[in-house]
Amino acid sequence: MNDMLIAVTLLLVAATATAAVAARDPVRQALVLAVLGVALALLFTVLQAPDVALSQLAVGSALTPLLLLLSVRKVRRRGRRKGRTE
Amino acid sequence: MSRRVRLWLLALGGAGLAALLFAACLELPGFGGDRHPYGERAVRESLARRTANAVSSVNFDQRAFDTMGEMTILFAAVLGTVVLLRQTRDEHRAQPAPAHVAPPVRRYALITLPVALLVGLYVVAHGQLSPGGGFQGGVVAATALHLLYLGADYRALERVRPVGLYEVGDALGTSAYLVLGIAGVLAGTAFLANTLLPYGTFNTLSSGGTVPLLNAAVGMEVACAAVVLLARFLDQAVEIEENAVGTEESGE
Amino acid sequence: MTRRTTLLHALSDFLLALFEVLAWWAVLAVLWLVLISVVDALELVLGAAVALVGAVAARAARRAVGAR
Amino acid sequence: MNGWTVTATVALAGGGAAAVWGVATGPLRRRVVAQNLSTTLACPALLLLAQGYRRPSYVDVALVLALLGPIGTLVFARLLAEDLHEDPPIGLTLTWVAVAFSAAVVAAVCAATGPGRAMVKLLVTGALMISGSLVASRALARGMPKGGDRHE
Repeated sequence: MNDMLIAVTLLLVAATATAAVAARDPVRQALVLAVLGVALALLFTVLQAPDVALSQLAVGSALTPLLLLLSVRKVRRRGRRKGRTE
Repeated sequence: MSRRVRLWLLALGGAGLAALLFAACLELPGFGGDRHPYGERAVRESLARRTANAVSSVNFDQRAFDTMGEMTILFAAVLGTVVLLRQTRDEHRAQPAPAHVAPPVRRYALITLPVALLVGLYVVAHGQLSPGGGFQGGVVAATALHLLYLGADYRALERVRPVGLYEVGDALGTSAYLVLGIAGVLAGTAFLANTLLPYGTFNTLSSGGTVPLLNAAVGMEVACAAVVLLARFLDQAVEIEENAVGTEESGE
Repeated sequence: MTRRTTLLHALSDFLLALFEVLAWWAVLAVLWLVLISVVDALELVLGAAVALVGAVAARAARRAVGAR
Repeated sequence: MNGWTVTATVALAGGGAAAVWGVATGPLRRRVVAQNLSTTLACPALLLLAQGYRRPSYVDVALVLALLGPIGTLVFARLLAEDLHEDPPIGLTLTWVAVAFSAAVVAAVCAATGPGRAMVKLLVTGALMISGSLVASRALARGMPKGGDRHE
């Protein structure tokens, strides 16, 4: 049964990681990355590595999406200003 | 070198690396076993130094020098971000208007902020006992502060976040780690050797010698580094604007 | 008379602030007690200190959002 | 290898697949809900695993997720507010299902732990997760300022 649990979480990680690579839009990619972080944390916990799971959760659930979306906002704002002045 | 030769060189190097990795994989212990030569030694050492969390013992005692490198990488990365994302001469700051967040969201942010801060500091303080440590707890504590931006607006966050102090905290945390390392040399053993303090009683807060102190130093460094990093990103995304083309001082 | 009222105002403000911080401190200290596994003197001292940091942060956050 | 891990496996296989599908396809309004759903589901799964492996210290992972998961969703709600105002999220029923599942898991794990400080810790984790999930879905549904950080 434990093997089953490892298999399920591994498949979740593989599916989410593939979706993250396939996403083209950075905003949607950030959403997939947030879910990937949670899936990885589950995998690490199942493999008895809660320290790594905590690191992954700490970085992946709020900090990385915030950095990504702030960068997207900055780029969009610059684009809008350029459009206005031209 | 022509493009062809370069590609051949790359293919050769890649094939060599693949062969070596494959050979290494054949020698790995089986997946999921409960015996591992390195694991057994690491656990024995961490129990000898009465550190309940063997991972923390590896990170902050047996391989504390590696952790110093990792911490320095974060420090250097934040330093680089501060330099790159500074306000340049052709940019100005525009104050964002107060934002109106739905009351339940604001209330949630105000209640969760101290709770998340406490949990972050709890994770830092108990690195030697339970999963967690300076890095994880520091990031949680730094994230907690930013609930003020999410639940209200950037002005509210700026009021409780003097960036200068956090920059000083970042440097202090890094130097505290180095000072603890050098203290080992002065005490007559080696750099970052865990011989300064008594090992204490197993599974209590004061166990593990210098592990809790190093954890605290890393926690401070990481929390301050994350706050400074996010401050630069928030400044750029929310406040800093380029001046309109042709005008040196934009009068908005 | 006016001086006395301002003094009273300052006093009541101070008491309210003290009450707010103390209430948060009590809640957070209890939360610390819930989180830890082994209770000893050092844990209690550290918990009290950390809860105080949290309580001050809670009040600062509330004021930062309220004052606009 | 016990009822706890079996339940976690089933919940992760079903709910995890739904969350990954929801976040990887479809319009933005569905993706943000799926992201919130993933954390609302992972937290009880972590509690089940902690109970299944008999390791009370693993509860810390669930506690951190209960705090940071909703904060992550608030990040999306705040910074995507403009897109979400034009097209507010739907399908919040699933969030309610996940919240009910969380509550049931917390109740079961508490019953297995017995009264004491450990039980209060589990209750705090559950309360943070449930309130966080509900507030986050409220924030997604036009709960954040529309203009983002408009300037004066």
